[in-house]
Amino acid sequence: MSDTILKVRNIETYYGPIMAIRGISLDVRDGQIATVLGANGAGKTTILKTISGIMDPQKGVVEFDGREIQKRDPDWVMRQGISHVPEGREVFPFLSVNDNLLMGAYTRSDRDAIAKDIELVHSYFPILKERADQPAGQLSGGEQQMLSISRALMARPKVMLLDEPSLGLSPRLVKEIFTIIKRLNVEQGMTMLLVEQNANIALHTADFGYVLEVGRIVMEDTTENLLQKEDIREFYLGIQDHGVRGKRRWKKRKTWR
Amino acid sequence: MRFLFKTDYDQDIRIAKHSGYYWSYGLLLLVVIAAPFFLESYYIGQMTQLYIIAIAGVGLMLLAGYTGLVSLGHAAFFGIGAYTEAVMTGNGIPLPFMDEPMVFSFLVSMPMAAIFAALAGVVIGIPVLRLTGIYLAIATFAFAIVIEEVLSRWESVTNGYTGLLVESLYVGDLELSDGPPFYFLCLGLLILVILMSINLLRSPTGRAMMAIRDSEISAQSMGVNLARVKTTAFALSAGVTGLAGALFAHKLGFLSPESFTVFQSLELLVLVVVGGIGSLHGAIFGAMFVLALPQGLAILKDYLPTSIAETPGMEPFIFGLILVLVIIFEPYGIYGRWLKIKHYFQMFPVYKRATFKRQKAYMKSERLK
Amino acid sequence: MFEFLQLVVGGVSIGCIYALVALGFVLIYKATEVVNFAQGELMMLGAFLAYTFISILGWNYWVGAAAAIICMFFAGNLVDRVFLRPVLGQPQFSIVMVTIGFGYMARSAAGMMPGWGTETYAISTPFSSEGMQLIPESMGSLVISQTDLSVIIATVILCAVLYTFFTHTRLGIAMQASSQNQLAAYYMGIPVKAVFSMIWGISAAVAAAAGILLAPTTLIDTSMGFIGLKAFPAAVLGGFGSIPGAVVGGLIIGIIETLAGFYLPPGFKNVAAYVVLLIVLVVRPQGLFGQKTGKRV
Amino acid sequence: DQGIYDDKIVLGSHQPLSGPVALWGVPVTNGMRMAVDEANEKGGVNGRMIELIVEDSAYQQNKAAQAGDKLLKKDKVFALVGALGTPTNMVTMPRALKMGVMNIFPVTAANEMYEPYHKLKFGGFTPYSDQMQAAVKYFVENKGIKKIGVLYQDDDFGKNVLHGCENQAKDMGLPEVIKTNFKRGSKDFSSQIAQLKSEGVELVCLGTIIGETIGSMATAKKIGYDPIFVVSSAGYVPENISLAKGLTEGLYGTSQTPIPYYDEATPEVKAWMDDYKKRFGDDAVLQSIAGYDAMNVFIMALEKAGPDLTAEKAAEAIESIKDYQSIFGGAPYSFSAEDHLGPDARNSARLSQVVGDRWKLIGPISY
Amino acid sequence: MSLFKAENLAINFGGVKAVDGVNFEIEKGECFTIIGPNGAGKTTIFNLISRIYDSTDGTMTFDGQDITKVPPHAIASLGIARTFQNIELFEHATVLQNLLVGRHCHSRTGLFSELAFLPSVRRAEVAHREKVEEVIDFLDLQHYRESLISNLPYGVRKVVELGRALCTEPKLILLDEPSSGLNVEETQDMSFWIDDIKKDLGITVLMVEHDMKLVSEVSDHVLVLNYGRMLAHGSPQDVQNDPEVVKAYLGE
Ligand SMILES: Nc1ncnc2c1ncn2[C@@H]1O[C@H](COP(=O)(O)OP(=O)(O)OP(=O)(O)O)[C@@H](O)[C@H]1O
Ligand SMILES: Nc1ncnc2c1ncn2[C@@H]1O[C@H](COP(=O)(O)OP(=O)(O)OP(=O)(O)O)[C@@H](O)[C@H]1O
Ligand SMILES: [Mg+2]
Ligand SMILES: [Mg+2]
Repeated sequence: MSDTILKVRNIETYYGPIMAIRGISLDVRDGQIATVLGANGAGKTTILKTISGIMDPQKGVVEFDGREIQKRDPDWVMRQGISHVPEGREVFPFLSVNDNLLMGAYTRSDRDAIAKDIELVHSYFPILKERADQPAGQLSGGEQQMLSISRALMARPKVMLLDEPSLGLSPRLVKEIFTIIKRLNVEQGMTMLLVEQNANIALHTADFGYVLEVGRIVMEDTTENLLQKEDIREFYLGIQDHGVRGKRRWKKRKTWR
Repeated sequence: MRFLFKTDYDQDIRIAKHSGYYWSYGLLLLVVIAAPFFLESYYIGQMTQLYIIAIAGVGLMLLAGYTGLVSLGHAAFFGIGAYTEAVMTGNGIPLPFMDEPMVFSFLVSMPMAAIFAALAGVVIGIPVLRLTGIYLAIATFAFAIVIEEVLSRWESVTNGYTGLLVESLYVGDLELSDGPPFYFLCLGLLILVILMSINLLRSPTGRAMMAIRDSEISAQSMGVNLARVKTTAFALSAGVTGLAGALFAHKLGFLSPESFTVFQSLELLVLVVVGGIGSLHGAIFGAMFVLALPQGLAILKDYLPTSIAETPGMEPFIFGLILVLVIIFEPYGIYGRWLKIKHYFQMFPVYKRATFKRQKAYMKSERLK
Repeated sequence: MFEFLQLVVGGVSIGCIYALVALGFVLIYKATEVVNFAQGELMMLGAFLAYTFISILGWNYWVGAAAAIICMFFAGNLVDRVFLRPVLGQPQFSIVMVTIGFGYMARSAAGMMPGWGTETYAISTPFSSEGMQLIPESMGSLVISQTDLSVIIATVILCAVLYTFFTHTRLGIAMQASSQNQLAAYYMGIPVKAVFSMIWGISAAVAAAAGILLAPTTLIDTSMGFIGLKAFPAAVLGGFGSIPGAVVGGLIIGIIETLAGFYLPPGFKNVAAYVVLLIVLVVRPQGLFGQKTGKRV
Repeated sequence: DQGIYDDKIVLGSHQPLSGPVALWGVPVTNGMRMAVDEANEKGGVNGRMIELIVEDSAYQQNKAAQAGDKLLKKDKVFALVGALGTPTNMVTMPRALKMGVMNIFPVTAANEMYEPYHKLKFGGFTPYSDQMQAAVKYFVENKGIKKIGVLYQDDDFGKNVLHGCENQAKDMGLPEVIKTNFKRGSKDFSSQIAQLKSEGVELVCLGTIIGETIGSMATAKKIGYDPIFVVSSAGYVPENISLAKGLTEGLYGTSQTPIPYYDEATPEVKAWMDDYKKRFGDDAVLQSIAGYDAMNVFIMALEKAGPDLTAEKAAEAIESIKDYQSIFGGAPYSFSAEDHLGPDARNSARLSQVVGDRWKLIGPISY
Repeated sequence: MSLFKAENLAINFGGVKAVDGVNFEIEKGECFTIIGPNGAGKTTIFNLISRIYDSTDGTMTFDGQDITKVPPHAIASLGIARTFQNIELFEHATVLQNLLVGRHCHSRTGLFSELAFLPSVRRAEVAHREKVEEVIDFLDLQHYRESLISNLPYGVRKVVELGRALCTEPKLILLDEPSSGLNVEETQDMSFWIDDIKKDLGITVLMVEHDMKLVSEVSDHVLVLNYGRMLAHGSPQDVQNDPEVVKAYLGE
């Protein structure tokens, strides 16, 4: 098995007095896609933010390539090779779409390669080419999401942290995005940590999965195994056993709590 | 630790959330009522000044803190209130059916001061409805400059730069505009203004103001008439500030346009932010800051060697330094810190260290609102 | 006719002064979205430094001016490090308060500094303030002084350089990006803290240049920074955040002021510029060159 | 009365120690301190030491009101001496008088400092308006001037200058003066100067201080306009020469006391200037003299008033001063029960002119 | 008669024709869904209906009234409420306060009575509270009543926004991607709520959504947009089988 490139050990992160994650450890192996599943407010975003230095953990260690990176400035972390597609389309609203993409490649200096990558991104999302000179703030929600993903690609990172990349995208684009993700992973060996509400597609794309509940990891396994588990099938994939009533109004308790 | 059990809706609507409020604010009230019987006249004067500034602070807080509209021109409303008061109780106003200009009782002139200032608020409020942020701040600033010019040019009424003497107020033989009587007048008005603000803030208009501050578009979609609420906010804010101006006129005793410049506007803004933007407590804390700090420094100077104490510019230097330190220490103002300390004691056995620890923060363009 | 033109020339000269100061405001705003209320004080410090080098230490004018500008670059850096970095990312309002507080401190500190103090000073400059004829003497009289000309030329050059910097260099665009969304800028690997220190440095250097150029006209004292009160509306009139806007705004205010002073009754000179500003803002809320910033939902 | 103790007399003053006018506040304060120290070194006044408390007014009314309240009510001073500024005195003087505290020789040449009459207030400086009346008379009579213009700061100080010119013009039956003004802190005078030029003004009376004096003369020179300029005592300062690099050559200035030039000074003044420099590390300037003189005269009166001091008695003691001449060569001080202004308003101004790097005395003027 | 009708609706931004001659009608009591690729103009239609944008062409009729030119703040009192794609809550206020703002279009108290907090104001406030509590119960928000919005996770915010819209007691509710960012379980809840809104509260629903499962479960009619133009129109099953729709939107 390949080496662990990103190692999270026992981190605790607070929002003021609120403890959002409570001692979490996880590993992302080089060349693999790991995914974190969890309900709303479980703390998935917080994990990613802690890794990329947006938030400081109170305790614990984040190790990247054998080096501790917690509590550093996010730009420094990024320059080590971790690129983060944040939740909620953080574009630069008054810069043109093109300038947004260029900012994605801020840490790179090879002009030709950057130009090539822009073309590549345009081929993935032709609409970004059409809108190249429009301020990004005027794009539609889905277009901003495409921009946000493309921008992270422009950095050519070693590890990509993806926070709900499919948010607000059309079914066709969701499929395309995950094809691209998989392709980048396979062809360029890019490592990814993926957080996604669409558990079905996430589990089918990823190699290894963690299940998060109110700030704690309650289950971890390869995605093949996870896909077999009944709780996962029921609560994350929405596949119900036949025989039970088709639509239920009550919330069934999860077995692992 | 205190647990609150809610049994009816009224509980949320009431001013005092629980019995602790009655105790703490009752005690505070008792102290401020008793104060003039114990204090030296100098300190009575200072407290009076504090109340006046706090009223103006509440006025600006309604606009900047709750509606999110920043004004760099509140000194103008302050000035309009002050001059209205001085003219109406002093030289009086010539009325068509009277031979002599009519001199008014303060019972008339003070409300009029507030009303004139409120009207001025509407006059500036309406044209600048579409402005936000720095543009609004500068528009109000420009307006204030125009008002300052009017105050200095309209010599027949304001006496221009020569200045206008403010008459003292009497009720019978009792001088109302000085000493303890004035103290109680200002205190009473401050309490009145605070109560009205609290009322407003727990009613639909107040909520609409806060809605506008956070998101104009969705406020609008919920049926908030932006133009109307903003104009109301301007008028109220200006009116309250004008009332403070009327009191200030008596406190100062002599008005000239130089008392109402952009620096006074800036000082009010400092008050609001340092106190803690978006809370009425903040207005009071802020008033203490802008008033008590220079006073404290002045008193401190008595104990320093003359050569240091009288170094030119020492006072503003320390003022600036403390302003900077306060904000660096607590960007959410004194009230923000107060809340944390209160929280600490309320949660006492189970508080968490992290409460006081500041997470990294990231600014986002406020041009989009 | 020439009287009118002469007034316009006068208006342009003073307008460029406002523009030069306004540029400093715009720079910091463009890169950090903070309105720097201490911009005038940076200018004052720059002028005092130049005074120290040129008049007290007796250096050559150009050397002294360059040294002052460089020193102010580092001073601007330092101001950011010491006062602004601790509040980085906090609400804009708080940051503005820090600049106000710093303004108080800078003004008083300059007043307490031995050799500076509360008096007024001048620097001897190579530019003469005698009038030069702009047109053949036989046609009439239209003059401008070298001092004014130096301000105008510097304004034009600085405006062009800074405009190019912001729109065409990567660092310039990164600066704009940092102001629009700090979080995203960090995600892109833009060293936001260093960028902010850099822009404070640049802005302080521009302020110093302005202070040095203005010294013959405004003289140097601790309160010379109050000219910011005029430069501020100028920047807003042009559209806060727009570099050409700052210059155009400054010119408009300068010219209107001068014409109003001549043709209108006394008092209008003081308010004419502000009245025009109000009218412009009512018609164009984003100023003349400002981006329209409606929020998309 | 308050402020009098067995061993000391407490006096107060407020000065602009910060802000744009600090340049005046500092030397005035020093001057006053020097007078106090000298008195105390000699054993005080009738056995009492003098304590002087100075507050910063920043030249703002609000601050001055605060400072005044502190001095009057907290420090309980016996008198306010040499407080600087018209607007600031306008808020503190009524407070002092109301409490029976004297307001002595405020450092401002506004008429309100001694008019209307009050037992406890005394002025020490020739009003600007009287200075200008004398100056206008001089130029009309000696230079044949007909057309007079006034460029004044848009505040009380500037108005005083304007009124002086207007009154004198009216008294002498001249055409109405051309007036144009500017806001304090202005840097640009092109429209005002253009206006004066286009009206053909021959004598420009300046209600300006430093920057504006230089700025307006520079503007005039630039467009080739060359009238006579005269400035009141507010602009009769060495800076108007040292900062102007020749632009103010030929400017006239009125004053009450001459600027102390060390090499021209009498031995007595020289010694005084040396002493000042030793105490404060700075060269003495005209403002230092103003502060020193004001305090000195008051101390003299306190001595005269005798050991059981009251405000009444101190006032009477001042009123008894006649023809007091200070070492600095200004106009003499005389008071009486009706006249609370030290110098004689009509006959106390002197005219000087900028020649090279000096203000050169032309002679006393009067109207 | 239909509750809402758009005829030949169009808007362009500079050169971009975001919406281009769109016609549709919504019947009372139905759930009408608009789907389409990203940037097709769905949200723009919502913005046109809530009058944030002025249409360049076309008319909109609601409840028999032409609303093409009514001011934006009047829309709520006519009976149209909406949620936003990117969530536009009042961040610095509590959930309760947010919901109470939803009652704004029903408040009739005057400024001066509010300043004095007259008994009439108190009564009105209590009445608003009662209504808000109903919504809180309906959406299971009890737990979050006093939380600040800025401390809430994304999913809860979505629900609060829905609640705020319900507080206006609308006739027509516009939901912009109600399920985005929700997990399967929560999407399931959302689908029940939409059903209840439609059936129990009798509110007509106009929705934009990308989750085809949800769309099929709750919608009666579906309109497909592409590049601002109408691509297809029909029942959820019909449009999902339309080859054009598959090509442009669903993907193979
Ligand atoms: N700014 C904040 N202040 C206070 N608490 C917060 C803040 N942001 C998040 N939280 C809390 O932290 C917890 C974890 O939040 P987080 O955003 O990491 O969840 P998530 O799993 O990403 O949820 P979602 O699926 O909705 O994105 C939540 O319970 C939330 O209430
Ligand atoms: N204010 C505006 N200025 C310029 N272009 C705009 C504006 N609003 C929308 N657009 C453009 O109109 C198109 C339609 O946008 P809209 O937001 O309606 O898309 P959408 O169908 O909601 O897409 P999504 O599913 O991604 O949210 C987009 O391409 C967008 O760039
Ligand atoms: Mg999340
Ligand atoms: Mg959309």
